[in-house]
Amino acid sequence: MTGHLLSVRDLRVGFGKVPEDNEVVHGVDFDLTAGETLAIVGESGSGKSVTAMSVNRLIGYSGGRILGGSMMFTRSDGTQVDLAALDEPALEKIRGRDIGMIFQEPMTSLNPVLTIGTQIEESFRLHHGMSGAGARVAAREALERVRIPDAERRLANAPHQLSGGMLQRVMIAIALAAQPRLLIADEPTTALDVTIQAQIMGLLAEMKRETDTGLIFITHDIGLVAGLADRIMVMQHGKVVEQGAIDAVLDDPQHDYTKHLLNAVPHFSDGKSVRRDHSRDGKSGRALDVKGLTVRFPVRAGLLRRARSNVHAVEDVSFDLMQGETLAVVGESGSGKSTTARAILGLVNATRGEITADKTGLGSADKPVQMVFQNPNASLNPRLTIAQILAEPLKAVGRHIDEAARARMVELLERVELPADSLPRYPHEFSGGQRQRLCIARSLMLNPSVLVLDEAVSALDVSVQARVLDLLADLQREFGLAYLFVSHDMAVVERIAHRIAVLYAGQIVEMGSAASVLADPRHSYTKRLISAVPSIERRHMEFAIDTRSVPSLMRPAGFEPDTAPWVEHGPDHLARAEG
Amino acid sequence: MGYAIRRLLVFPVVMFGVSVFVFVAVRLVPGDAIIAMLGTESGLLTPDQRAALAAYFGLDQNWFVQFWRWFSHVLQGDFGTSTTYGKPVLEIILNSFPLTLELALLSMLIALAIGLPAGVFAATRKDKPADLILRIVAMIGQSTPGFVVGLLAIFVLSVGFGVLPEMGSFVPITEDPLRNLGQLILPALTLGTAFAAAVIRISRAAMLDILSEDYVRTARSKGLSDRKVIWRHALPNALIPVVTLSGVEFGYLLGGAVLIEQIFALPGLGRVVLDAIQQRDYALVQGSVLFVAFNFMVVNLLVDLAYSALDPRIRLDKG
Amino acid sequence: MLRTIFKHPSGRIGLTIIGIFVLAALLGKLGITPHDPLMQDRLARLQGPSAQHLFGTDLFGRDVFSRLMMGIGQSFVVAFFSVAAASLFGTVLGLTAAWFGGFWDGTVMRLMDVLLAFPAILLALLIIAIFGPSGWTSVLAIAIVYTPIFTRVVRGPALSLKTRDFVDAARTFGSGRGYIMTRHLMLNLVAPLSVQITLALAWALLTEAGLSFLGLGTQPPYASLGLMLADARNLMEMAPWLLFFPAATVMFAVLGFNLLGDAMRDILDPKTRRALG
Amino acid sequence: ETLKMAWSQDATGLDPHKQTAFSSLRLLELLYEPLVRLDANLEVTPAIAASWEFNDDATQITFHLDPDARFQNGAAVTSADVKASFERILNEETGAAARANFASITGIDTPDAETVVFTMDGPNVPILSAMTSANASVVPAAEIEAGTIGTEAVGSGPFVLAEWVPNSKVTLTTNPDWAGGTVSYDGIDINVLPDETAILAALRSGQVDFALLNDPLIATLVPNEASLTLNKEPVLAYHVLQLNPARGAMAELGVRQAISCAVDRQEVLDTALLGEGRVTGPLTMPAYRTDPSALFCYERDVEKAKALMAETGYADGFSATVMAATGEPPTAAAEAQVLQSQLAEIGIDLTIEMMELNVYVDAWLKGDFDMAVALNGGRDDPYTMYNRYWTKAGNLQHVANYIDDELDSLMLEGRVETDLAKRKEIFAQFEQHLAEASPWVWLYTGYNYTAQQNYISGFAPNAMGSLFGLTSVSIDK
Ligand SMILES: Nc1ncnc2c1ncn2[C@@H]1O[C@H](COP(=O)(O)OP(=O)(O)OP(=O)(O)O)[C@@H](O)[C@H]1O
Ligand SMILES: Nc1ncnc2c1ncn2[C@@H]1O[C@H](COP(=O)(O)OP(=O)(O)OP(=O)(O)O)[C@@H](O)[C@H]1O
Ligand SMILES: [Mg+2]
Ligand SMILES: [Mg+2]
Repeated sequence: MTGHLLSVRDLRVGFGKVPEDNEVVHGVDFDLTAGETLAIVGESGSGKSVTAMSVNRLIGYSGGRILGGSMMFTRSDGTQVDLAALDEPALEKIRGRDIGMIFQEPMTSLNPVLTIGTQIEESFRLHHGMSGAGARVAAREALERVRIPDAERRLANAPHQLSGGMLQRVMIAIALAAQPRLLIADEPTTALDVTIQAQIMGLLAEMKRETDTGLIFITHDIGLVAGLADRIMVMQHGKVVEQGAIDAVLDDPQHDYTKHLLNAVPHFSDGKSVRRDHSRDGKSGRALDVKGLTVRFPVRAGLLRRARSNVHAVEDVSFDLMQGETLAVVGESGSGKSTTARAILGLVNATRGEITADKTGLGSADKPVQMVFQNPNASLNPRLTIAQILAEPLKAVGRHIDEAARARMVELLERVELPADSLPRYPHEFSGGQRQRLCIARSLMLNPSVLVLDEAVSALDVSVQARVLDLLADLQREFGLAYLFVSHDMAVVERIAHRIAVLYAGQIVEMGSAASVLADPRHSYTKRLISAVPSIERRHMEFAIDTRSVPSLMRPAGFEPDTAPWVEHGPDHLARAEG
Repeated sequence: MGYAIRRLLVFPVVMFGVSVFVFVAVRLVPGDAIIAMLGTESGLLTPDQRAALAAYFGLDQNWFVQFWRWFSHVLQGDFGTSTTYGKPVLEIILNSFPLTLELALLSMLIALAIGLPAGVFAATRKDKPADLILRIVAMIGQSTPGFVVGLLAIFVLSVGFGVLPEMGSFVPITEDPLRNLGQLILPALTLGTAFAAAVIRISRAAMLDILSEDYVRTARSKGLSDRKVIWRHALPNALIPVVTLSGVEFGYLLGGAVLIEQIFALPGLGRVVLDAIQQRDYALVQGSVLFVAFNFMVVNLLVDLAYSALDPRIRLDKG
Repeated sequence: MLRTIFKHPSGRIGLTIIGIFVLAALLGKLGITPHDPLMQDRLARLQGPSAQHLFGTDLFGRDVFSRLMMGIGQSFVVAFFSVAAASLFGTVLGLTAAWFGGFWDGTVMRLMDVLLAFPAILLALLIIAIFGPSGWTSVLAIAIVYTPIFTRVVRGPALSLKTRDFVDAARTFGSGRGYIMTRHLMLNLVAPLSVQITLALAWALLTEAGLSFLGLGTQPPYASLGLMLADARNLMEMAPWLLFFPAATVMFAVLGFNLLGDAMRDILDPKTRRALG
Repeated sequence: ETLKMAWSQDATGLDPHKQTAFSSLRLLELLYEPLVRLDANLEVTPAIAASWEFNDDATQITFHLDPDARFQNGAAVTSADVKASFERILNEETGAAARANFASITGIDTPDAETVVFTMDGPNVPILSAMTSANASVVPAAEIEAGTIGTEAVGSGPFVLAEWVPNSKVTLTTNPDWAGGTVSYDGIDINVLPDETAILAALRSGQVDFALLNDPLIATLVPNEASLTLNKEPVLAYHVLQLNPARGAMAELGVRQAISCAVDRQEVLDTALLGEGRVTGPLTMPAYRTDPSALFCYERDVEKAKALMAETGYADGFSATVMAATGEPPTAAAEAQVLQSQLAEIGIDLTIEMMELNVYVDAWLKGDFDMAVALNGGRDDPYTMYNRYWTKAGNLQHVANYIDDELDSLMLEGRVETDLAKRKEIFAQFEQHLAEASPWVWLYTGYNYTAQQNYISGFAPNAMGSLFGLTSVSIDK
């Protein structure tokens, strides 16, 4: 027999009453040795999660059934078992102890009503026979190991009191508590920020070095794979289309789908591939001017619910935007990106600041600024037809839905590459990418001059994302639109932005042309942000574990912060001075 | 804590609303206390006699004066005197409340003791025969009017078996727990089973939802046994909707289960108010409605607090 | 919609039951019954079920089956109208409270608190005592009792709908609030509302029965399910069929609405819809 | 040894002068005593007064009190107490129910502690029967002084109120000092069971020794039980369909008579009360009762009714509403429905309005109805029973809304006549005339029901419904 930790052969999995008729994984083979990391990549729905959950047989609880194949697993005592054939009691002994698992959504993967401590202790009780104080101490040590500050206090917290990044670290602590020999991580960082993602990856890498755990790592982020994996397995439609050593596959993909995947996925290249189709030469007019925008949310507390303090969500933000130009606003979660965008649209009231939009330009004077939201599902009313949805902006400005209006709808639908017969249909009849294009079409109904796009492509599948980005660039050229593009994905930003503004704790800390900022970040925060971005070029990265927490934005009422002065670093490149 | 206090601050507003509401409503009902007392004989009263009685019943002033007279006393903790029974309103209410409270508690206990395990059991056997049978039973239980069940129970017991729970006068539990239980068990069962049916359905549904949650999957991936997953991880979450339901139901029960009290001849709060309305005993109606409303609000508050104890996600301060 | 419900197992049973009852109610309302439900026949008093009188006859020799058809009609009318009124008022109040917030929200919700804190059966009792018992007073009473429940059912989701992206989107175009409230909020409240409505119908049916049972609902000689139960009470031993058939009818009708409500919940709830495939 | 008793309605107050509800009177009769009371045959018998006599022209009545009579606080019942009690009744500020019956009293003298003399403004024989009412009970003068009547119950009756838990139970203990005799057991525990089916159930399971039943439908089930005995006693109260001659078509004598002819009294009785009662004319007291078949249209005659309708111009009938009180009597709804169906035959379209009792009484007192199904109380004397309705000065004339000279003068004649045979004649004439004028359609009288376990014996029922007969009961388990 081989020295493989896990050896999967011809795994077939189906769902439903007659699983044979609904097979979603069609004969998967792979091997994993101890201490090795196998990355499984592939587009959404290709069967990655199903494969992973079949290994520890959790698939049975979501209605799936293993239809065939074997999964030979080597236990710590050297014996081999076929996971596919084990009964439930035997599986309970293997789960956790031998095979640990980390899931994609840290927010929902921990029991909301039990404390963190209880949930970690449970593993120690179960697998190490500990109890009482012993388990508690072990739990604290486990938390410390995943670098959660103030571990003692955190043990008593409920999950909702922790941030997503911390929760994912707790999940890792739980999985590691039993010292499993195989760890399955199903998109452990997809829901998280780049900087936090880097922390999690660092933890996993450290763990791999220390123990001899085999790791199955599922993702659709090729950049991440490059940084972490030893081997890669590409899945499509429930089949393995290609697998091999990481360098071999990335540098010399054989299968068409792998090639497509590597092309489609935006990967970050330190500003080498920014757009160069616009320059601030003074020819184009100014589409939007924001001066000293400040947004504060009162925090009410006490019996009388008086505002004792404010969240300084956006602090003295100024920028301008030319016609035909894309300004990307980047920053980690909570840095105030969305609030800025919403303030410009008047969806939140600005505490201070001036927002001037160009009403004379090419757009109509009605509503020169329009917005596209992050989640296309949420921003289309599911109960209205596409025709009604597209008519809405017109109705709002008091126009009648006449032939001309209808013609414009059809034209715009065509422009965003949707079939013209979409009009009487409902949003749920469209895919995510199509819906986002609908949103874009809707935002163009009033001929705006500025589009604010708040994470407009983040919810989309990578290949779909690429198409929407292309569409946006085309539309920009065609209509001379100005984009305020809010995103936390540096790879996407690199592809669409002309200029970049980096937000940190509500303030712009660096701003300038995309090429300059991405290639030569000057502010320490920008640097940190960029170094955390995985990329295909950055193989076997040393992910640093940085547990600095985001500064709190809560300030006592009446507090006015100082702003550091700007320092010029190039023709179009400013950064805040740092003490 | 701050939340509880803020909620308490709303109490006076709502209580004042209830006061005004009940005060006006009860006076809009045709017929007054004089008619209730003297019946057709009140037609024989001379005007002077009538005026004397009106003064006696406090009906001689306009509504505003009457209201103020009553409400200012209520503020001092004096709910007035029942014109029917000549006793302080509060005394009558506090006399009948233990029964109502006990009945409510007992039927809740029965409902939860039957409903929760059955609901959880059904959820774990989803779509298997046991689940189907439980669901059908629960559906039927929830669809049968309680008073019909009560009538049949009395009939079957007395005709078929010649036994019957002791009816009419009520023995407090402090006096004779066994007799007390004997009196209450049948009505409590009648109320409890219908309620149990609701608990079965809600806990089953909640359990099913929760069993498909990510954190249950996490618990399983830890290697916890099925039993532990269900009782330690899923149940506490499934309790949340059950607590809501029980709170609402308990709140209603504290107002007295009029029909059941009527059928089983229990002198509970429901009948006190019903009779008070029939007797046009304004002070008693007003007092008991205020009392019931107060209880309802307290129970609601407690449920919300229990809620946040059960579910740390719920940040009461948001309300 | 009907077809979707029909595919759901309990929806199918529920819909069938309700269908049969609605048919019976319609026939009863149109006067197409085996016998005249009001026709007294002194020679046929208190007869048990027979071929002539399927469900027997009552104290007045009236045909119980025909009276049940009439009673179903009456009970359903009361249930439908009261729930319709309650859901209408509840929706308007809940929607405006959620939308305008602040003082109006506070006022509406406190008012609803008052109604909720008021013992329900007493509230109904007082209303009926004031306006005199009749089917329409029952409608009013039940509607007032249920309005706060609907208000809450609407306000909660409306509050969260208010912050949904498509509402924000509409605001960025400058859509008016009337438009947003009807188009974006109302339309999306249809699902929770229709579930609540079916369940409330079941409740209203029981409440109507309870009120008539206390002699506070429909007036004789017309029949409603609760009134038939009330009349049967003292004759329970002499003529058990008088109690049995109306009780079974109430049970089945309520069961029908409950099943339907369950099915609607399954169908309209995105969570279970996903599970149903 | 206590008697376990059940009834469906609780008393609603303790002031004997102000309570008129049957449920209250039933209790008060056990606690308080009037000067005289009616026995099982409705003969006036001694209570607090051992004897009495009228003067010759019946303008004065003298009572000699029983020297043994004691209040439950130990004090003797004196003429001063009697005087204070009647003064309280006559005082308008009391709002006493029976004041109207005693309005003719002009003086109360107490020559000694055991003699009371009432002087009336004219001859008044019926006043004696009015004195038998619990509403004319004698209460201690001291309690009147203290203002505690209604909150405490200090009477001279056979039982002492030990505890009253509203809506739940009344506990009575036997009064050892009662002058009227001895009671063979220690007291009565009365439970309030609002649902009469529950009372029956309680009787069956042996929880209750003795029970008061209101609903004939329940009462008829009692004889089916071997261990139970049903006592039924014809009562003076009468079921009646009151027409309101001030309203629409009812103003026409012909219409009223047509209604009377169209009603089949026996059928209403057979259906609504399962035959438990007997058809009656206006006079329900045994001493004055006549054969009802001799009265106008007591044999149903639809043809005649139709003819009468046609004569008065109502050949096509008319519509009207009939009101009835929910549960009071329990058969009211059923009666209304049978009447509705019978009157439909002559084209009268009746709408039934069921009302809560006090709403009904309110409308009734205002005379605000077309027709009303009623159960009106009876008295042992026709004048006391009917003067309120059928005399021109009657204080409920506005409820009856019909009066003619003949009715008025017959009533006044009957009032002063002391000779029984002559009185009977006068009132027979009155009855004939009343039935013919048909302002109301008298239907029938029912029974008072009490049910008891077979081991209970000696209960003497009374046509007024009094439970005073409980004093002679013995329990032999
Ligand atoms: N519980 C389930 N019931 C029915 N079908 C399922 C279930 N879970 C997954 N599937 C189907 O199995 C297929 C593979 O799903 P899987 O979750 O493995 O995809 P994935 O590669 O993990 O995608 P993603 O990147 O979106 O997570 C999909 O077609 C999905 O619809
Ligand atoms: N309505 C509000 N009331 C109070 N605080 C708010 C409100 N909206 C946003 N905030 C706070 O303002 C800060 C900035 O939030 P914002 O949504 O703009 O961040 P973001 O950069 O868009 O983050 P993400 O990447 O997670 O979308 C956060 O701390 C947030 O908690
Ligand atoms: Mg997946
Ligand atoms: Mg955001």
